[in-house]
Amino acid sequence: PPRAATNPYGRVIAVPAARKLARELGLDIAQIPGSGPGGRVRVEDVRSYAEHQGSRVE
Amino acid sequence: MSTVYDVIVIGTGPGGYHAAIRAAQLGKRVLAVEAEYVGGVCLNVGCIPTKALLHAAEELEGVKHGASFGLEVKDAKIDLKKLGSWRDGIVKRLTGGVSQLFKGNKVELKTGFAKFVGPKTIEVAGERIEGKTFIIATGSEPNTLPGFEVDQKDIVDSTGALRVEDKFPKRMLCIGGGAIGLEFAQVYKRMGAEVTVIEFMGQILPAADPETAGLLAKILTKQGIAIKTHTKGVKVERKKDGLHVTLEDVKTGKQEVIVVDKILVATGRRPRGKGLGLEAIGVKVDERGYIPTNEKMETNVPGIYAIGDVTRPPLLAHKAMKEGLVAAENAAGGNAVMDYQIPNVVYTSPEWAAVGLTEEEATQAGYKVKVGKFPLSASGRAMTLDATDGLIKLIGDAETDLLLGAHLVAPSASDLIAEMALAIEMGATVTDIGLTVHAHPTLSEGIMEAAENLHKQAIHIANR
Amino acid sequence: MSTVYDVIVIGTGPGGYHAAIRAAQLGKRVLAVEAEYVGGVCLNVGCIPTKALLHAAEELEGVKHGASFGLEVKDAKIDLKKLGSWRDGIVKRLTGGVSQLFKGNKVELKTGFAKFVGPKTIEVAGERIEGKTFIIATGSEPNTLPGFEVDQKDIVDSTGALRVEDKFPKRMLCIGGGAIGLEFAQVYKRMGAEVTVIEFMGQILPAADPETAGLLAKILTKQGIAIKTHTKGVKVERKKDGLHVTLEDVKTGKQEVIVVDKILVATGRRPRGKGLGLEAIGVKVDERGYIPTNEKMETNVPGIYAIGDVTRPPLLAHKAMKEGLVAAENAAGGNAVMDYQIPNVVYTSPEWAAVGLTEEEATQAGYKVKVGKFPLSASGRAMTLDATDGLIKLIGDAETDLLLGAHLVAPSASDLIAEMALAIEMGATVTDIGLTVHAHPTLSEGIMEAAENLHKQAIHIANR
Ligand SMILES: Cc1cc2nc3c(=O)[nH]c(=O)nc-3n(C[C@H](O)[C@H](O)[C@H](O)COP(=O)(O)OP(=O)(O)OC[C@H]3O[C@@H](n4cnc5c(N)ncnc54)[C@H](O)[C@@H]3O)c2cc1C
Ligand SMILES: Cc1cc2nc3c(=O)[nH]c(=O)nc-3n(C[C@H](O)[C@H](O)[C@H](O)COP(=O)(O)OP(=O)(O)OC[C@H]3O[C@@H](n4cnc5c(N)ncnc54)[C@H](O)[C@@H]3O)c2cc1C
Repeated sequence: PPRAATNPYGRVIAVPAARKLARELGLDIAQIPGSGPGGRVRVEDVRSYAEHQGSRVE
Repeated sequence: MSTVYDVIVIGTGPGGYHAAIRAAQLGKRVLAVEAEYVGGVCLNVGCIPTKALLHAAEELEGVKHGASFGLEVKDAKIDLKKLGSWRDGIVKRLTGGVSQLFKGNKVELKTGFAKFVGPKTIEVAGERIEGKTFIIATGSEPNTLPGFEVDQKDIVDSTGALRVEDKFPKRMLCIGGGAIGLEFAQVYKRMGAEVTVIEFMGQILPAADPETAGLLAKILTKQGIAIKTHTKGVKVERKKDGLHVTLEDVKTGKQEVIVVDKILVATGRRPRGKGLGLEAIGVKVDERGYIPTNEKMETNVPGIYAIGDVTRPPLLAHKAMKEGLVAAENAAGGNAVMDYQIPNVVYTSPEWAAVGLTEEEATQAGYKVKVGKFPLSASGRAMTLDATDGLIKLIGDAETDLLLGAHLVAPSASDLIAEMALAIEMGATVTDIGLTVHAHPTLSEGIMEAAENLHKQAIHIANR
Repeated sequence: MSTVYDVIVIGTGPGGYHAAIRAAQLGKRVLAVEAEYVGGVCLNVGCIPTKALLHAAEELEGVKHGASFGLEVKDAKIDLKKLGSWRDGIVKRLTGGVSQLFKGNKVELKTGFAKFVGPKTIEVAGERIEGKTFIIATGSEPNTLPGFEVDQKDIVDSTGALRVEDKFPKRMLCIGGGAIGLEFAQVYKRMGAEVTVIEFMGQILPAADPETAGLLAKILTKQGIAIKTHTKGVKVERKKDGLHVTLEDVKTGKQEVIVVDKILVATGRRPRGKGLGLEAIGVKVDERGYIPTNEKMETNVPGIYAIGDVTRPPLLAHKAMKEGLVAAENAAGGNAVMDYQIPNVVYTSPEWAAVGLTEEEATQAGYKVKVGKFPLSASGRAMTLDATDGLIKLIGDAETDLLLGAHLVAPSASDLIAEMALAIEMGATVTDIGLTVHAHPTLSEGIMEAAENLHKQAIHIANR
């Protein structure tokens, strides 16, 4: 599966709210594909990834 | 008449000079035509000279205000000749700079009033010039007000109000409580005049967020400026002891007379498209005189663009600039659209600034609105600046948490609003703003705290 | 000893009071312990009182500087008693505010020096208190410098330098060209002292972007402050005519003697973890005295967190605050990490501010770096503020166009940097910043122009 974009430093390009939400949901932000410009991970991406994960678990 | 320019820009205000330079940067052969002064209203008699006067007035006020922290000064005054030449020096540097930039970017400049004489031809000072595309950037001029005819002596518009070489009047009336009226009101007040501002609508800055506009009114009143809303000027009589102005409360019809020495008419501006020969080439002008365009800034006639004050409100320099860039990129064969948020600033001290939606606009647009606030009275930085009058107010969408708008009364609000404009352009959530580390002690921390307050987790205030 | 607190916070500086309030907001039973003054270094003898003095000094300077636009003032001076009580009033309001916020959020406060006497027990003023989790926020204290023992009279640290109730010295030496040394240098200079700053490294603000640090040095020099880099203080002799200080050029070994009346030792700060009984509970302390933590701010002992100056540089209040929030959220059972960009500010005028990577750091990290610049000498707003000394410098990644860093010398840089911090947190590209409409005329336009310059399309400067 596609992964989040990272900068050469290895830091995932994600907005702060998405990082926070991913942590709260126990998700690894680096696994979440970003839909924002330049692959930026946004809150919606974390939510839909979480839903997708949830439905896979079920 | 051999040269055919790729792009001809009519008017060199902020809209026009941005358009001309960008088109040239994109490799186009560009001519700019200017009837009066390079730089337009903004540089010559608008944004820039007003800010110069406001700064001087603020420094003068600072000298007095400084008593709170022990500053002791005797006989502070301003030499108006020096002030005038300082202000003019800035204008000269900037307009000279634009001319230099034209040269550096190979934009040709012609002086004279441009008029369309054919679909692809203008006439300037008797000369016919051809272009492939045109960008109309002819700006705006002050509205007139019946009964208050501007003579630039007793009754002035903003351009007349800038001329203060001899002395400031004792008593001043500003008709119009918009940005221009309020900025001059503060300058004149701080320079020693007794100032009254009247505004027809129910609040100063009628389109603004009522809470921050109301707060600004309260602060200006505290500074000694009399503000009368729901009030119009009816007539003026010149008598020995001054100008007797009849004011009317537009709700009750009650009239009163005030006596002043100078009147500023600042009741808005109107687009300047007359004499351009637009009819001849079929460019549509609406009933208010604006030249409508699509989002590419193109008028109903392909290849003819219109930007800035002449096309639509808000009449702001940075709106004109951005429209200029958009038009230039399209004229150069690109594909740009004007879909940006336009911040709005009033340069009084404290400043007022806003970007995005007000609470009311957001509610009407169907959002479930959440509001976060932070009063500057709780800001350590504001305390050390001796400037705790102010409020930071953020509007967020309860469902998506997106930032919808920001409304500020604060020192440096003009610069603080930049973060908010970027936030809206980036689609930032209120959480994003709250989580971003803001340096301590700063005024911008107040933005972070307002964001946190929206989520009821600000640190420095009770989160009601 | 019946109560067991959910969270015990040791130290109530910016780190500690943020941690305590946030933990309480999250529903925890919280105790804060403070050995000295609520608010810690920052509110009592750091960020806040220095900014108050800087503002007063700037206003005093403004009075003189105002001559350029015609401001005429006789005998400007500052009543130091009044200045002192104004400054103290601000400190009181803010520290009183923190106490109120503790009450409002039901954080209990105990005065006394805390010491661990068991894995989950501290002793304060003879009383044993139990907690489930602990947040150590004991801050830092000034470094000492052999040969320059602080007596808070002739030789002072920052706390001593704040006390200026009687008069300012004629001649002052600041040892250390970091933020604290430079801020005091400007205050003392503007209050009338002859000031010399010495810095051991090759530039003031040794870790900063060399270009902006160098520009700040140039501006401060122009303001009359003597700056000597690559220089150390060797010894001081007290003589009749003053303090004879031997300075040494650390590259050539050449010595010279300067005579001053006061010496500020501002050679950094060291963590304050001594006497806390950390050994007793097994919390590790590194060789420099810092308490290491993971990104959740947890020490090697689970449930014991450390934040702020005591854990690691940079020693900045807003870093401490954010770490405090992160620690509190984790102590309350959440899952927060400290992965934020920390802006850095020097509050001289003009201010210096930065966030993110320098050109050098970015290159070392493997980026292909692009730089965009905008000098304030081309800014209309800076001209109207009579403050054109400054530079805005952005660092971008050539491949992804991501903004990597911003380095500013400008009035209000402390607030301008907020947009840059948000931009980096949001993963904004340099294009995003360049496309965002910035109000005119503002200093923040310079940020937009620097972004455009990086792509060689700024409007107001030549794009080399
Ligand atoms: C007192 C005052 C203060 C202001 N302060 C601010 C502020 O702080 N911030 C802000 O954003 N805005 C401010 N504004 C508004 C701002 O000045 C305008 O929005 C801006 O100037 C509009 O730019 P423009 O390029 O559309 O036109 P203009 O600046 O109006 O320029 C139009 C130019 O076109 C020329 N022209 C007109 N017709 C022709 C023709 N036929 N041929 C050749 N040349 C022609 C004119 O001579 C003029 O130079 C202020 C305005 C005023 C009056
Ligand atoms: C002159 C000066 C100017 C500064 N200006 C700025 C600035 O403008 N911006 C900025 O970001 N930073 C600035 N700083 C740095 C800033 O003050 C510190 O980074 C900040 O105070 C660190 O916060 P803290 O919570 O870690 O600790 P501190 O503020 O140091 O607070 C620690 C508290 O813990 C208490 N304590 C210590 N040990 C114990 C114990 N065992 N039991 C109980 N209580 C204890 C202390 O009494 C103290 O109140 C400045 C510093 C100085 C000295």
